[in-house]
Amino acid sequence: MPRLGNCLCLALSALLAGGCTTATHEGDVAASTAAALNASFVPAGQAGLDRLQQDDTQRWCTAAHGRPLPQDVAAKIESANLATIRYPADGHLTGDWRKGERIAQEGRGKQFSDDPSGPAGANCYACHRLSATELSFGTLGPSLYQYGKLRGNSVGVQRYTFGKIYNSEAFAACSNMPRFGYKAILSEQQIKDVTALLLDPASPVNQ
Amino acid sequence: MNVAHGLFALLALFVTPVALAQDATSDEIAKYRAELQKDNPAELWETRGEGIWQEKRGPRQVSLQRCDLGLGEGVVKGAYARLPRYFPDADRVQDLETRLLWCMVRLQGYTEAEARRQPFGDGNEHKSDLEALTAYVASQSRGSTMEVSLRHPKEVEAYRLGEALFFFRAGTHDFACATCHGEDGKRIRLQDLPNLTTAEGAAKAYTTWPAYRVSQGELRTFEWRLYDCFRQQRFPELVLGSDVAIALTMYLARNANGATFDAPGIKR
Amino acid sequence: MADPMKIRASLVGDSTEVKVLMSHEMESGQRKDAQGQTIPAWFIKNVTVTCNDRTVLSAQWGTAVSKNPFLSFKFKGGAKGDKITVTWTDTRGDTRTDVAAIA
Amino acid sequence: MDRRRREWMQSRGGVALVAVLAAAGWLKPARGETQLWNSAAFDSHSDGDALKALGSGGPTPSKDIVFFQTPEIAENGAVVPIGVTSNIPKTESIAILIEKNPNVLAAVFDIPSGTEPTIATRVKMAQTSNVHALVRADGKYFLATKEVKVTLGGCGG
Repeated sequence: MPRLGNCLCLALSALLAGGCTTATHEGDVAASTAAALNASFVPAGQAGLDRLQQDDTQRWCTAAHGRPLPQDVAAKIESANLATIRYPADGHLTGDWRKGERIAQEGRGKQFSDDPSGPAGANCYACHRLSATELSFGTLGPSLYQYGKLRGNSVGVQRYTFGKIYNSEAFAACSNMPRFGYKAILSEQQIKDVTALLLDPASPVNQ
Repeated sequence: MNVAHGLFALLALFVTPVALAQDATSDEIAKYRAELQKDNPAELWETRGEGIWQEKRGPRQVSLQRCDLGLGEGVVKGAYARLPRYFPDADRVQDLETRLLWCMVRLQGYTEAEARRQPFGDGNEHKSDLEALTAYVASQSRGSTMEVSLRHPKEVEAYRLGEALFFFRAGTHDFACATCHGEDGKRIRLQDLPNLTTAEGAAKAYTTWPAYRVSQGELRTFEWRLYDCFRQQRFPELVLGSDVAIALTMYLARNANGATFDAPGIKR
Repeated sequence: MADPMKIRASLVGDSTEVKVLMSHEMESGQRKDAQGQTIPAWFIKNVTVTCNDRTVLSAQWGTAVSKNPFLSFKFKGGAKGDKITVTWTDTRGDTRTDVAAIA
Repeated sequence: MDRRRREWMQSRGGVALVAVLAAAGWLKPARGETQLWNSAAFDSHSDGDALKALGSGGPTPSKDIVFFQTPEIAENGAVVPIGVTSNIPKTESIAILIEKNPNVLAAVFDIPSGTEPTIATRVKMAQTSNVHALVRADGKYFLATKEVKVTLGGCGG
């Protein structure tokens, strides 16, 4: 299906006698977007206007407009994010899958309407299928049902899984998945618990 | 392996019991939604909104029947399907709510603060006049063809800004509108997500707002839909009638051009 | 004051079908507000529907009827133009009556 | 307590429900008295008081009571359409009960002669539960039951 934006952009280019792909134009759009954003939002609860400031990863992914990334940009994003992952100092990569399940079900956290003193959830079920018994799951991400059963529970798998939850962009540039550790959405312990939910043989994910 | 076995294996691969359960769940939920469409409490807001539209109100005791929604003073029929648009008197692109605020201030003599006092109902006793007015005006476009213009440069500017904003990733969760609404056939939990980058997706979404929101017992406007999407995106609070609100509305309304407007609807 | 109801009454064969939407919070008394305080119960207790002067339905409701309630039923013997009157009374003693003609 | 009543109670497992039914049994339509509201019935959510009122016989399960417009699965418990038709002659009232709600009785409709014994409304359900339609016809009580599943909502709003 053709993207409307692209088609329209061509039509509009003629109208405005401006190109859609020139660097100056992209820069203009970024500048006018930033100006509009700052004038259109007010701080509320825990969400200040600083949330509108993009980091490099967000800027590069925005510029891609949903199109496939050039390989060099993808590699740049992944290596920059890989460097941010902090593995647990105690060497334990997994926690309690029962707590992980609650974190996976919980959608609150970081919204201006949320109480900032409570822990945030990961809302995994919003996008992923996990346990077989929870039918209310989303499909924005792949099914993670039997994630551990299919991959085993080796230290290597634990390390990848912890890292993926900590910073998804390290493994897939411009992934739709939040960077739960890097952006301090989840604590280290919470990431361990969600890792356990995915890998523990007793977890409902692996039944 | 004979053909029958092969076919069985193939079926087994795709038709897992959970997939079947999921389909059955979706079918039953589709029936539930169809049942709710029949008698939509949004009508209560439409009726209230019509009363507010006709009533002489504000310091100047004037009714909104002198408000020009783009098709001439007091013309409501079909107006919503042609918004947002550029209004020369305001020298700005306005969506319906922004235009209503403008008329409440310029015509009826309310202060900006008074007009903006309650953009959205609180889910309890305190209902919003603006939501009721929007429900009424939108209901008068039911069956109209979406026909949003890009003739004026400011309309073009709003559309382009809307498109840029649609892909703008930021906040604690790196979310953009496109995160949830950029692909076909996706779901969040059990809710289907329209792909708003396609004409079909934009039409399906835009032509069914405003809508009675079952989970809140409130009539919600498209401005509210944007406001609450940004809340869930972990952004700060979107200002009603702001450039961002109007630009995104313009992007989606224009992408829905040609579709038949069919709101107020009813949603989860 | 409570907002008006939406009443539809139409002839279907030899019956009159009545559909009513009412504007009411139907607060269950189970919910808590943002401060954690229980929101007191507040709901429609009684509904009466008459056709001209004849009662065609009376109902008692509890907290489980949904917010902005919906009611639909049929009765025999109505004629075009007959007056359908719906009255509700809630737990605060508020009441509202609206009228529609059979179409 | 007769055998049928005992079995019915066991099969439903609902002491509180039986209590409500008993309370509803007092619910004689007071002709001309429109503001009647049976607080004993509507307040029932515990077995205590109402058990004392188990004077009347248990309702008879009936296939002549039909649910319509009532979903198998409701996406949102805040609004669940429920329709009930009674094909039992001389139907006088129809009550809707939701077993797992904090207050079990949702609504009672008195059906005067000339009104068809069929009503539709929308109710709140706290969770997946049996929904009962209790019909009084010619002074006797009849019951039909349907389970309605309530799913989770989306990501908060």
